[in-house]
Amino acid sequence: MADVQERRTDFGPPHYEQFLPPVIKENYGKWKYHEILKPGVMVHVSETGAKIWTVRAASGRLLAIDKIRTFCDLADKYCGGYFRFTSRHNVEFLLDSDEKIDDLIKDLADIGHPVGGLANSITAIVHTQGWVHCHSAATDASGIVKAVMDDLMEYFENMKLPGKLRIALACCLNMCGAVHCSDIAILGIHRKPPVIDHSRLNKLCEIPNVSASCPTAAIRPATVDGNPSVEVIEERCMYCANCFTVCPAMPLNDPENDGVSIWVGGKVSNARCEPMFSKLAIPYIPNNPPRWPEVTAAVRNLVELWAKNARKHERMGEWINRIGWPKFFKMAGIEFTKMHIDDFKHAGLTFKRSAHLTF
Amino acid sequence: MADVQERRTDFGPPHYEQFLPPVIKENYGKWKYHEILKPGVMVHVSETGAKIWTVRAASGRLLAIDKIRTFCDLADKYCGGYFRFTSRHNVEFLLDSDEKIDDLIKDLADIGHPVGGLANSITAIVHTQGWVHCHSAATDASGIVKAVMDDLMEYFENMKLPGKLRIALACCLNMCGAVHCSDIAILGIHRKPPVIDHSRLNKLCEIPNVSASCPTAAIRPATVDGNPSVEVIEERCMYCANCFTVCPAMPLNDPENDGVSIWVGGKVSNARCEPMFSKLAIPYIPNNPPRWPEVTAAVRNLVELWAKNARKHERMGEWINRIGWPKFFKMAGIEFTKMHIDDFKHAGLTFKRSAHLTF
Amino acid sequence: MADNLPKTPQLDELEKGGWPSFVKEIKMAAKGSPMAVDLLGQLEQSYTEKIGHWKHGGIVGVMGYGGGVIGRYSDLPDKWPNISHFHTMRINQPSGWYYTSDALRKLCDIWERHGSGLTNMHGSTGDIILLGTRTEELEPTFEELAKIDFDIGGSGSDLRTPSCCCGQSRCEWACYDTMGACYDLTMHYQDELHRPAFPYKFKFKFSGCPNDCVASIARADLSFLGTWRDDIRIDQDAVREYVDRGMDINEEVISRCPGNCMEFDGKELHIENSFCKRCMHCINIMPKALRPGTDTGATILIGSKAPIIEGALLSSVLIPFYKMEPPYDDLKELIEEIWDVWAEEGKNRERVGEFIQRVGMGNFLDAIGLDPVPEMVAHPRENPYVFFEEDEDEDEDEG
Amino acid sequence: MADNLPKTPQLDELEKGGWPSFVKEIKMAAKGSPMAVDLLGQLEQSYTEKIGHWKHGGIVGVMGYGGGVIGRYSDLPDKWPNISHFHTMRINQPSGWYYTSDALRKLCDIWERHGSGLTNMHGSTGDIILLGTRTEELEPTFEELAKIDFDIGGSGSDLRTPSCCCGQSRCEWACYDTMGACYDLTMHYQDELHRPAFPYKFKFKFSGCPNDCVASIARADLSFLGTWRDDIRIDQDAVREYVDRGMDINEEVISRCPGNCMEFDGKELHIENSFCKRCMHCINIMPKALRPGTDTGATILIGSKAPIIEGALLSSVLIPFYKMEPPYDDLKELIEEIWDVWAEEGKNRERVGEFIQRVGMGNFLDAIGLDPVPEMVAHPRENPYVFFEEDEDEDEDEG
Ligand code: SRM
Ligand code: SRM
Ligand code: SRM
Ligand code: SRM
Ligand code: SF4
Ligand code: SF4
Ligand code: SF4
Ligand code: SF4
Ligand code: SF4
Ligand code: SF4
Ligand code: SF4
Ligand code: SF4
Repeated sequence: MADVQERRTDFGPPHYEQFLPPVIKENYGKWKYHEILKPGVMVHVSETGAKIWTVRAASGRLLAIDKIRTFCDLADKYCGGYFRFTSRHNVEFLLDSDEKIDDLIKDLADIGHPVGGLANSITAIVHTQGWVHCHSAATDASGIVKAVMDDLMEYFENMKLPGKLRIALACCLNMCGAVHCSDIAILGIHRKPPVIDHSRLNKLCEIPNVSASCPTAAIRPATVDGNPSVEVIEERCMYCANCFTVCPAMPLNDPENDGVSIWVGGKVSNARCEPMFSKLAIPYIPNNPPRWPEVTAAVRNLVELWAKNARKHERMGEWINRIGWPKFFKMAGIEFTKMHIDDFKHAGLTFKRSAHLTF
Repeated sequence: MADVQERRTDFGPPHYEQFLPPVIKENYGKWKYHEILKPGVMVHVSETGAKIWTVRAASGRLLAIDKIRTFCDLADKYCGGYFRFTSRHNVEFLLDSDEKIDDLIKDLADIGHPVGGLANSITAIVHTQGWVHCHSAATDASGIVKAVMDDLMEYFENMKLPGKLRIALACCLNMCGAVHCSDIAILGIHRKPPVIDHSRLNKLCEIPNVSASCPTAAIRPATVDGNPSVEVIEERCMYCANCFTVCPAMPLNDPENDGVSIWVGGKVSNARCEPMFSKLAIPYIPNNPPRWPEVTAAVRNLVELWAKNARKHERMGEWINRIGWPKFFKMAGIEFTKMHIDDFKHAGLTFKRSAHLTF
Repeated sequence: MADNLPKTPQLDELEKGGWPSFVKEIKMAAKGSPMAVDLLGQLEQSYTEKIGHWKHGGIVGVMGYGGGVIGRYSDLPDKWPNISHFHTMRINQPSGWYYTSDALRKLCDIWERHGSGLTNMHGSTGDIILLGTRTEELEPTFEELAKIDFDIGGSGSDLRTPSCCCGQSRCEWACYDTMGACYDLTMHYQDELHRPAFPYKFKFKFSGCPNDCVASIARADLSFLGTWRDDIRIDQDAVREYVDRGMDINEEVISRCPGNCMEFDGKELHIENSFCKRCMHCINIMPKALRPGTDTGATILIGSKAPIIEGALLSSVLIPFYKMEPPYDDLKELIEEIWDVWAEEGKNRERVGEFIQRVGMGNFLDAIGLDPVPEMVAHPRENPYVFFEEDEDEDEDEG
Repeated sequence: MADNLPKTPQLDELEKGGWPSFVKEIKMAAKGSPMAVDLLGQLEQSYTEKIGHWKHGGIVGVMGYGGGVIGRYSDLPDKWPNISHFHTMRINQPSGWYYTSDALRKLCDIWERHGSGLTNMHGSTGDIILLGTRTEELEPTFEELAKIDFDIGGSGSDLRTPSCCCGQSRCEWACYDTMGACYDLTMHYQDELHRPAFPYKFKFKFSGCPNDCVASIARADLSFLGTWRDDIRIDQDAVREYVDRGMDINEEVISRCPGNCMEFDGKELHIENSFCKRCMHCINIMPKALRPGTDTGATILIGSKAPIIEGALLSSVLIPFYKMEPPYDDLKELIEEIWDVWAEEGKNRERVGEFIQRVGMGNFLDAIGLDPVPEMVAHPRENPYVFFEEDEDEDEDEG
């Protein structure tokens, strides 16, 4: 046991200071302003006059160690070995001079990592594991993200949009990532109730926990073929898979019925209006790997509609709020159905309770 | 039984047409514009050029038949016998000439019915029965209304306010009247759980209905002293009296604890912003008949604060929305307490979910 | 009778001041009515004790009617015997609360003979309230009222007495005939009004425009708000006149427009009508210059109510635009669909607005056979808890 | 090894196009890692069958730690034996995701020896994700990581790995030291991070200003958003420069200000700071001319989360303004109060935001000993269902 006691634990992450380039250490807290110089490139200027140039490149997030090593090589070559990642998983190279920016951009292009995602552009899609790693996924994550971003490259690589547009993807309703507050959210969904393995349920799961897990109280204890188990009132089930999260004997995955839904108009920042949740635009698109053409088309349609019609600095949701949802559905060519009308706990608060209508 | 069959029923209200002054009949649907001429007086002009003058007077709503007869006399004298009441219970005399308006106003003043309530003024308080007629009242209605309006007469009789200000009073949470959407609402409240008459409950009421009546599920069936009855989980009771509405054996009236609360910022019209509910300003003021001085002072404080600070056409709620609730509480000198924070079903949606704060 | 009035030092305080005094009214009635005398006495006692003295109402009424009378009994019948019964009769007011002196005098005479001589003109639902009489007087009162064509209003779980703003009778903004519609529907639904058969009360209120002068959106299960589909009519000369007379049009009108759709170039006012929210503000401020369009009708909204039980509701859009032309046949069909579904599936004391929230707007629309439109919602759902239905699968793929 | 890669016609389609290809990455890793080879195969199978092939995770980990590893097993272990185990290790990233090539190369070397050679840089909570290894490799991996000072992050019902925007390291708007605060609290709560003892997960995220570049308000149980209390700093020359260079300041800035508190008279920009909502918009648009004030700190908000179970939540204001100065002692006290109350009374799998909604914000504040302030609410209650407490009666009379 001596071993265990000596074993070092709880030492925490490495202190960030050792990873900061000298110009940052010297100007920490002293930055005065920044300028966007061109797509993917900006400069921050300190009160001391010092400057730091940032080159932002797409990383793809799922990285092989060899790719990380290549990034390291580039950092050594251009930035004294320092670089960072962003909160949306892009990679940023931090230069203390602007001389070699174009060389760096070229080197990045050569290894397939385009530069962009700054200012009024579409940056990387925040996303999750999908079929690469998660048991819960109703769709793949990386594949759709790749297909959608391939299609939207021009908007990553230039800055001609009215404002920022943030896309996010989650492969199930757990919504790992800030999917629920995105300009466009792509969400993996199931559309069939769980298939219960009654023979194993009682062994794998605690029945009271399983019942409590259901947001719509669709699950109740039941004895099936002599096994203590649960039953699902199917009309009450909206396929959230929370029961599956707590109990492996209740899988929902179903190749024919799984797919994605599209949500619009969320945002996180406090700029101009308060943060907003994304709202349902398209209830269901079937999974169509490897390139999910219906999804990419739907996203492009939304992006272009917004790009063409929004005012400067107007995020997707701000634009829709200005024109109103009825116009949005019409312009987007999306059918409005009963599925769009909230029927969960606070549904009544989403009804239109005024005569403020446009015709 | 022959009698019963011949008996005339379901003939409905008298047809309104017989009560319309000739000028109205002729110009029905042809009115073009109106002008407010002075406090309580306006003229409507028809596309045909015809005009009708309206003189609006406070009625008080609770009227003796002799007073109605006096109104009839005035209508005969000035308006060919025609007059009407408004949706807020004022009385309106409709003249086809402007010559005798001042005489009418004088006659009205003589019988104690001031003219006003038009345009940017405070019009009559919509209110309910109180101790005059209702079993459910936590306060009186007519008395508070009289005291408050006596105090606010200047605002009824002139038009110097930023916009309309609508006050309403309900003597219990049933809220007969549009109290819940008023610039200022005065609401009678109980503050103690029902006192149960266990010996009579089962005779007077159906126990399942009684249990179901409680918004917070505070009531459950119980046998007390051998009587089938109910019990109230007192921590869950918020004194709404809905149980009393369905069951006389559960009265809440309590002289020491009943009183009124004050709510602000509601509106009904769609003008500018959408209709809004009133929000809690002052949780409790004790009943202090006959003139409820704390209530009149609180209302006057709110009216004057708004009058002094609102922009033109800005209703109470619009003004508060512009300055924010923190400033409102500060300016009004009202303490913010946990009672102000919603804890009912949709409470979470009233929390401040952004960093949009002023300091 | 005025001589032997009870001492009312508290109430007397409420004879002072500029606002009409209800105490004076009760005293006025007390001259002829022993009921009014005892009311004064009991009320003074309530003022002293800070508590009401009415018992929970019992069921009383008029032959053939299931509602329209609110039973009321004093809890001190020995002390105030003249108000041991003190029932209220709700009498259906004429549309727009218009009267002739002739008609009202007859009403007063009847109430003098049979009741307390006290009224509310009007109750907050809109009825003429005849305040206080004995059980045995109800039927004779009704018989006399019937002779002068005044019928009984609603109470209990029935259609409540509909009401409306004065609308086209005196207001230039009325986008449909509120008084006509109110009368038509009241007459059409006499049975529903007089014989409670619903899960709970149901109210109609008719306002001629979005100003909503009968507060319909806040307190009617079915709210009719006049509106228009085409462009606001502008008289540019009149606009300039307002400006010339000193109105700061940018501050007072344009900056307050929720549609952000107005512009004044110094000469002409331009409105981008496809963004106009029909809020009425600009029209309200410049009534001589602006008017609603001519393609008029109503927005029909459903479900408002006071707080008990689930919290107060405002009505929500059911039909964004309806022409509101007599005989309103398809409207009546829709109303009856709604009542059928609600009567069938509504719980006891569940207002239609609460019912819709419980069963879900989408299911409710299915049941009444109305298609969902985005105008019904402030915004689409935010939560991903969508119920997919078998037969819908095909349709949705197109998105 | 690249030679015997499984056939992946579907995945190969995803090597095309301009965005970095995860398929290329997996193939790159597959050169050295049999795990990556089988991952490729199983993934191709998922693409063909449109279904995932992972089993529900089991509990695996590293000695002395209760979290930080996500167990994962293939449901086709016979077909893809190299990923029969494919557990993820969450490694606590350094504040702001800054690295040196040196440190990262070491990390890569370790992962080459012990895992699939695949990573996520980073997971959406912020961790370095080492994607896929066998149970028996977990402990050796950790031991090596410890040598280069990389510790394990959170998972399960513990404090999750905190994260922060780059803040003062590179951003002129950071109103407090996000990276410092994130590091300090991470170090202070190592035990809570590593040993699940809460009812459910708990997340901190630190953004230096209301732009919220780590989406803290949307996905952290405790959200720290930098802000300021004094006036926005204005460089009037720089304002004029923006205007001279062609910015339509009225359209782009002033008309978009939610506080409606800006005016430009052609020369000077005036801001009525007492109405400024600290939204950042004007500063964002004119970074050379405007800056947050100098009395800076953070607004602390509580309770955001993804939809399961009660619907998604955004965080709501807990402390309108907090100075955010080390050692953050009173902040830590408050955090521990919150954890105590929630641990005591929270239900299993109930996030703190849901807990607050269930018990009521007022009761929650009482329990943690914080006074209610109006900044905590968008507006006061609309329903009259107030719980009066005995001892409060006295206080309220003053209103
Ligand atoms: C690097 C990064 C922070 C980090 O530590 O990693 C960052 C950096 C900056 N952000 Fe951000 N933001 C970053 C994620 C975010 C996020 C989070 C997210 O998207 O998940 C948000 C909230 C998004 C939302 O509202 O949905 C965010 C909302 C903003 C905004 C507000 C934009 C708006 O109008 O709503 C600004 C201001 C602006 O750009 O005008 C901003 C501005 C900036 C500035 C200009 C700040 C500065 O002076 O350095 C930085 C470069 C701007 C840019 O990317 O255009 N940053 N920024 C993140 C880069 C992510 C990426 O790779 O693309
Ligand atoms: C007579 C009456 C209708 C009736 O059939 O009885 C009526 C009549 C008029 N209303 Fe009204 N309103 C009447 C109750 C209402 C109500 C209902 C209520 O208060 O319960 C409202 C909604 C109040 C609310 O929003 O809380 C109402 C909101 C308006 C508005 C919108 C005001 C706003 O800015 O929000 C206008 C427009 C205006 O005055 O600028 C308006 C305008 C008018 C005009 C100018 C319409 C016209 O051209 O004839 C009428 C006289 C104006 C006035 O009173 O200043 N009327 N008006 C009601 C008089 C009540 C009274 O005795 O005071
Ligand atoms: C007389 C009147 C108040 C007044 O002084 O004007 C009134 C009086 C009563 N109302 Fe009301 N309500 C009156 C208009 C309203 C309104 C306003 C409206 O109709 O526009 C409302 C709010 C709108 C609504 O319908 O939600 C209203 C909401 C209630 C409620 C709560 C209903 C709810 O769903 O929340 C109750 C409780 C009940 O129904 O059990 C209620 C119950 C009552 C009862 C019958 C008391 C009871 O629990 O049995 C009251 C009888 C008092 C009495 O002794 O005369 N009264 N009641 C109004 C009817 C007069 C008329 O016919 O013109
Ligand atoms: C790896 C990661 C997704 C990614 O690809 O980036 C992830 C993966 C999983 N999340 Fe998550 N979550 C991840 C960030 C998030 C976030 C975003 C965040 O933290 O900012 C959220 C939304 C914010 C929040 O906390 O609400 C999130 C909300 C959930 C939920 C729903 C929690 C809720 O209260 O609603 C679950 C379900 C659960 O906890 O049982 C969940 C559960 C899971 C599980 C453990 C699946 C499960 O049911 O056991 C996933 C394991 C996948 C796998 O096989 O690796 N994950 N999860 C993220 C963690 C990486 C990291 O440590 O950096
Ligand atoms: S969103 Fe769902 S499927 Fe995707 S990683 Fe998170 S838990 Fe797994
Ligand atoms: S999938 Fe969701 S709604 Fe359906 S039974 Fe499981 S927990 Fe309940
Ligand atoms: S508000 Fe309450 S007390 Fe007043 S009349 Fe209506 S039901 Fe009676
Ligand atoms: S007063 Fe209201 S909360 Fe209290 S027991 Fe009765 S119904 Fe329930
Ligand atoms: S609601 Fe409109 S139409 Fe009716 S009276 Fe009011 S302003 Fe006129
Ligand atoms: S009616 Fe209202 S929304 Fe329409 S133009 Fe006038 S002010 Fe604007
Ligand atoms: S949140 Fe604010 S301080 Fe942090 S990086 Fe974004 S803009 Fe800068
Ligand atoms: S920060 Fe936002 S609210 Fe404040 S002045 Fe600038 S734009 Fe207006």
